[in-house]
Amino acid sequence: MDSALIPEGVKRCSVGKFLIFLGVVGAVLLWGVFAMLLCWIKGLNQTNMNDYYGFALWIWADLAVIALGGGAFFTGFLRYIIGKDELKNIINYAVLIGFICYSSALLILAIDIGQPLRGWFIFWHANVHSMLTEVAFCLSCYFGVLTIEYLPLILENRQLEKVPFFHHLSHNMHEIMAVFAATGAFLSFFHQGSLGGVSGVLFGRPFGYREGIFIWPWTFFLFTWSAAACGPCFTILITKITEKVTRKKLVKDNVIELLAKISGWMLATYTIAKILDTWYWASVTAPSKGFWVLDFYSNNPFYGPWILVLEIIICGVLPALILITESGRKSKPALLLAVILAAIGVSVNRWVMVLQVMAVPVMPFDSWYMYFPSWQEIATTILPVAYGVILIGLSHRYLPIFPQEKELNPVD
Amino acid sequence: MNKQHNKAKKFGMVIDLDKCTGCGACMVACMAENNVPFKADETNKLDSITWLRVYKLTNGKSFPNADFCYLPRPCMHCEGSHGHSPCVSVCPATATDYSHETGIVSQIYTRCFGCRYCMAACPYHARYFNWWDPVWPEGMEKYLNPNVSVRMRGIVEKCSFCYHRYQLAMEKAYYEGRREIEEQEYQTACTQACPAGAIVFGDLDNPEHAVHELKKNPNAFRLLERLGTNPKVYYISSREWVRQAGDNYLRQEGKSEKN
Amino acid sequence: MKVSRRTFLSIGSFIVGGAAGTALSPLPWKLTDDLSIWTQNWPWTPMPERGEVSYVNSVCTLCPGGCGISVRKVNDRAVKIEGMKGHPVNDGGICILGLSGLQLLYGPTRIKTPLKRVGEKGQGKFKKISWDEALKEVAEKLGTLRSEGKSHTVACVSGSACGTVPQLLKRLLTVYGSPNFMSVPTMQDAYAVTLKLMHGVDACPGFDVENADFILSFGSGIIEGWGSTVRMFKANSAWQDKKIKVVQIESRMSNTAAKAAKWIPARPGSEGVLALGIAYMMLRDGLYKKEVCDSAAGFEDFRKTVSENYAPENIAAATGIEKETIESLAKEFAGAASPLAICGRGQGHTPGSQYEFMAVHALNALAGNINKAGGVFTVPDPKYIAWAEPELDETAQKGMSSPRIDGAGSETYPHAKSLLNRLPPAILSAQGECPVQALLISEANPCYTLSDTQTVKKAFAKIPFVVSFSSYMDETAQYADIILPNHAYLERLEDAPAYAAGLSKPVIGLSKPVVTPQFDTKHTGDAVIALAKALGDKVAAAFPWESYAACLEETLGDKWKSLNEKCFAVVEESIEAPLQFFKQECKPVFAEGDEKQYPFVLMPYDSIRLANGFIGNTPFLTKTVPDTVLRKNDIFVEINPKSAGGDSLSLREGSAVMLTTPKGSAKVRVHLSEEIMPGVIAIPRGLGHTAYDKYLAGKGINCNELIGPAEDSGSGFDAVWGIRAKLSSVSI
Amino acid sequence: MSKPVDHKKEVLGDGSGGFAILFFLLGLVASLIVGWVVYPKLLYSQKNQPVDFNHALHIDLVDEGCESCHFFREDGTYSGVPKLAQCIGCHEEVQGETKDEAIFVEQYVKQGREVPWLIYAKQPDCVFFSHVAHVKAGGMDCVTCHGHIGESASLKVYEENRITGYSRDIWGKNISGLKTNTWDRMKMDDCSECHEEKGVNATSVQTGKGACFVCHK
Repeated sequence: MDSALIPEGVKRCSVGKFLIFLGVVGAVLLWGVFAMLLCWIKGLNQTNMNDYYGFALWIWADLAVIALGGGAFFTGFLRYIIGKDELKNIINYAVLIGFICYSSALLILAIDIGQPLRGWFIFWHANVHSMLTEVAFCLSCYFGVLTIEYLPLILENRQLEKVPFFHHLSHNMHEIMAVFAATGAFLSFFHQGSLGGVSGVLFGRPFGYREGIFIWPWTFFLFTWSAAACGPCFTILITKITEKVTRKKLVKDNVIELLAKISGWMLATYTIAKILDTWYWASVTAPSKGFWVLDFYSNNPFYGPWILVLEIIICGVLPALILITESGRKSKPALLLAVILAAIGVSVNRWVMVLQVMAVPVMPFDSWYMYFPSWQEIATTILPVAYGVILIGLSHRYLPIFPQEKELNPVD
Repeated sequence: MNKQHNKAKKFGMVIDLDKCTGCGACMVACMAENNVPFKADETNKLDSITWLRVYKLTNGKSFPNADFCYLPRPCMHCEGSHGHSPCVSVCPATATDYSHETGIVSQIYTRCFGCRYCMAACPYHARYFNWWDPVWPEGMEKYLNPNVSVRMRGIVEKCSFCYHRYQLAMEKAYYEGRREIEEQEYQTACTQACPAGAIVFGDLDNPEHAVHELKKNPNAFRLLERLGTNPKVYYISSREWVRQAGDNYLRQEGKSEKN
Repeated sequence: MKVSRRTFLSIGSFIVGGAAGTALSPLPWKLTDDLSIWTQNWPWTPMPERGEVSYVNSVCTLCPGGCGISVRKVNDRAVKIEGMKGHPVNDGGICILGLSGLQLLYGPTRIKTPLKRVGEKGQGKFKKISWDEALKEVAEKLGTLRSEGKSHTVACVSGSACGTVPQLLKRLLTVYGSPNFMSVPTMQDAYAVTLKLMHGVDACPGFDVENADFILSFGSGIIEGWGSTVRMFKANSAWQDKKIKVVQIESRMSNTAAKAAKWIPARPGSEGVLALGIAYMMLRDGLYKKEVCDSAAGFEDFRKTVSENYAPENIAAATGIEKETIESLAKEFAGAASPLAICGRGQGHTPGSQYEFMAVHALNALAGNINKAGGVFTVPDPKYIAWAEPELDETAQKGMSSPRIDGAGSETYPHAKSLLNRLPPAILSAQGECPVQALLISEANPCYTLSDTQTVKKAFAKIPFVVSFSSYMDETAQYADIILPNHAYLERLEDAPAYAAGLSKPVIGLSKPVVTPQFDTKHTGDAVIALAKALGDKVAAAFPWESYAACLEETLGDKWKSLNEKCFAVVEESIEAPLQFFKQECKPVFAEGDEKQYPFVLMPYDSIRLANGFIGNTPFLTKTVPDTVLRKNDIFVEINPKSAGGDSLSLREGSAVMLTTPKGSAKVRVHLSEEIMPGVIAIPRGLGHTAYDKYLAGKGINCNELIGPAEDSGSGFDAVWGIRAKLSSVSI
Repeated sequence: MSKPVDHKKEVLGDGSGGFAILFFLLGLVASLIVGWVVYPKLLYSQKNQPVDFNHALHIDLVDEGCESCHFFREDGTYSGVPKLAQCIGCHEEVQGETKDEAIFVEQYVKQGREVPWLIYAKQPDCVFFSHVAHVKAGGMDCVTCHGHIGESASLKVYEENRITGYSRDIWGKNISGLKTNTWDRMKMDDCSECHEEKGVNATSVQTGKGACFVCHK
């Protein structure tokens, strides 16, 4: 029925099957939309957020997807600026994942702020001193870049491509993609960094506060670094999942391994930097404010300091070691484990640097409170996941996302 | 250019914790003056708006050596360094600001779009988010004070040192051909109400104001001074453990830094 | 195919053109701006009207403290209550309840029109009726009872006995023919009996706290609302400045105890014993004012009794206080120039045992500080209400000669003027017809404030005709048959004599209307006059005034003008008070219940953030209640961690437990606290309302339901201060 | 169906381009009309004042100009639109023969009802505008912000923004938001323009301009 839209030379599941898939994920999406509307109409009292968890699940999801979407800018950077040509076989997917992640981030932000209709104040009445202003500008601009990067992919649809205007547009955009990739990399450096700066500049919150270089706290660089390291891991992870779901090999191993190797070294260096940062913070910054490092964790009744072990050792050192060793990269289960851990690691880092910064008591007579998100928060957090799955489904079905698919899966 | 400027002032508070009885009159005076809303259930203190909150500090000892002390916590109106208080510089929409004229950290409710970054920045939990629409039982909205805007849901609010009272005092001064006001012309609602006379308010830089001397009391301290927030609310306590409880200290610092 | 493609392109171009044109028009930009402005002015977020500001001075009547208030108005709305500067009682200060008074004035608990009961008693179902109907119905009922010769079965409960409105009610009862005028007892009544017995005078106590230089407080909540709240707060601050020592004797560390220079956690209920223990030391070491005491009547008897029974070793077990502590207390107390011993637990809303009051007063007597600066003054009862003696007809004379239902003034209870606590048992124990056929209630909420509230409610349900004058839908109003709502306190003109607040120089205040009445209410004074006129004849003749306002103006006479201007007049009257030591026949009051079955002693405590009398807590006050006291609807019982880990119990912070006393049980949560004596547990007064609104009703439990009355053998007052209790685990 | 490719070329190559441009222009013009003409009409509702008022007539009869009726109270606050009490002195009985005068006296003065005037210059609730600071301390005249309303013989129609509830005078008559006179608009930008120029309390740490609390509450 929709065969005219499907790229030539590849095989897709039946329309019925695809519609069932869309229906199931669409139902989840609608559930999320319902929760979103509740939050917009009734206000944020629909959540379990409070004055001690003003930054909660959503902002965590926001920072996490932005970090995980970092694969787009870094892969683009490697492909177009450094000239790792093999990566052209995965760049499309990296861009799509990035697009999904960034549009989700913007959507979550639109739900998370108390006055969505005033959201544009951040641009119109911008305070240049605020890290969040920097985030907003770079994030929006980079989303624009991602849209521009994603657009030619859409235009490559078999039917759209027939329109000469679109065909030429798509072709010309491909030609100048390096410019956009460079812009994207530049913007990403700043917004990933300024997201790190969000907690790093809070000198009233010794848990998050970091000293730094010029106006940037160290978390500025650590966030960019970790996004560059873990974003591609997430791209690999999603590629692997897509291959599993479609029961097809979509990207050749050498491409994956190259990306994994680069990520591995990024992750390794990042982890070293993170350890140094943690050490300096624990031994110099925090004590100067009167805190022994375990003070920050001791009152947490749930996970205590174990979260530090999880983030740095299990989800930092371990995946880095797997990815920088050739045998680790070549072993499929090890690679999968490594990219999963890396994705978890960067998410845990964002959790710590967002929720905990606000929840750790600073006044000696204040307390740690626990928080569990309401169903509305969970639903609205799952909403972008459902939306991402649908967009991937549609894109995979109708767009030539994987250039190697035809070669790897010859149709009889 | 400068002729239109009013003299720079630095309003601040000195709260005598030896006198404070923890009665909560300051909290209610503040709520009544500033149109702070209330819900049917306000027992969840994590979403209960109290611009001025009275904390109960305990010395951690067991009966009969236990002791406690109340500590009223308004907004500290941190000066940080050169007015860069923790919250002011982080607001992306310039909804909160620090004025060198008064030293007051302002919050403009109609500008705020509710990102809550300032709340994350404030270590004193002095900022409150309006999770709910403010609702008064029918008829009760009659007591609302027109000098203070009622806050809509979805934005952050906090203690303003009753800034509207400064505005009104200045209006009177202008009417009478003055550009300056006397100490008594501008007092916050909590200061005025405190039945124990524990709160003193004025210009910290003005030697004629009581707070100028009081803040030099050897028993005076500020909350979390070590963070560099440079708050403008001072506390006085003759009890050492109370003064110690105002900041964080490492064990080896021997709790002797402030006596 | 051809057409559809063209259509597609055309529509596409149209849309693109439209988008471009829209972007070039003000529409999207102005709309974006306007939508954000809409969020800044949401129609459902109230926007108070601006206007001209004015101030009205008045007197707060939410408690007997007599503070001057200055109410800020914008146009005709009252927007803020502040303390009146220069007022002799509070000089600009104001308490937490007074500050939130506008929530009472404009609050949802106001009764807006006269009401007539339609449901069962206590159910709170009423219908609106007119004032004419309501007054007529009450007058007819009273008229019928009177004509049936049952005038003495009509009773009246008033929040206070002081002031023109209570006196008008009393006058109505008198000319109608009933002796049963009752007021809600407080520590002032126990003090009045003490002064009567030890000085032979009808007087109120006046504590010269401003000039005292050593304060020995037997559980008085100096900064919890005892006496005139703001005045005590100011005194406390002045003591801090002057380094004057306060010693607080109390088994739980109240705010007062925490602020005091010394906290002595004595066993609960042993305060009187400890006072006499200190007296023992003073007598033994000759530390008392011999020139005052030696000549006083009964002194030798007193000395003998104390010397025989109150040596430190005799009382150590009862009080839990060591000899050295008692000795040094006695030395410090006697050594001070103007020491002052005070009692009356917490806010002093309950009378307490005569034994304790007299023991504490004896300390003041021994220190020679009666009617001395810094001591206790005997302040004569107010005399400004001097109406002509009413003429009683035969029915009235007959009615007035019948015995009082509560037994006050009888041989058994010669000293008490009224014993409200004895009313419920009198009703419930009567055979046949209810001894109270009609009850008038003004400014009182006995169905909440009296001990063993369930029994009180049962008694009230038995009274055939209850008339409430309450401005608010409180628990007692719910038991009324007719409600004649009074103007709220900021709507009415009334005298506010502050005699019951321990002021050394009492103040007569004039409470002035700040706003016009918001609803269809009527001043109780006017309602009483209207009822009297409707009853006719000599009853009507005793009320010659055309309105309450006229009555008040006439009553205040030459004071009227200055009161109207200043809102207060300071009374400088004193009374001779010869000292006599009354032989201690009174007994301490013990906590009810078997020690084995009930291992704990449960004590209610007063908190300044919880109004626990006739006035229900305001939403603002409830908002300030800490989450270690109330969480959602659960109340917390304070318990020392040492007691919490008993054999069968292993209580943690927040555990749910069943709190059981001989009077009842309730589910509560645990708050572990080092600020309470092991073996003692405590819950606050002022919660557990069933009436009022959603901001108050259903929150926590009313401790009065768990506590039974304990009649004092000396006075007949309810002197209960606690009850034995047990905690048992429950599943949540 | 035999030559679909040719069809495509034909359609795209010839007629379609012209159609596309035509419809593009149609869309452009239509939306411009909607945005510039229809939208403002829909956005503002028109309300007449309850009673007309002749400023020009009154200004000749009073001694102290605008402040005769729009005066300062002793606490420095500004009384704004006069209350009935100020009018009663002269208008206890009907003066003159206009219909509005009759309505004013009969429906308002005699019944003791305040006139629900619609206030053109009403600032939103979040604004603390101090008249005394501008007029007494700043020495400004009324015209700068209010224009020549004092010389008008009749009150103009009050236009209310249906979304915001604001008077149209805040945004200004011109829907584009452009102005020529100081009194054409009363938005925050207009206040800050003058404040910046004069350097009024430029004490904000964030902006270096006037601090927020100078004009907001």
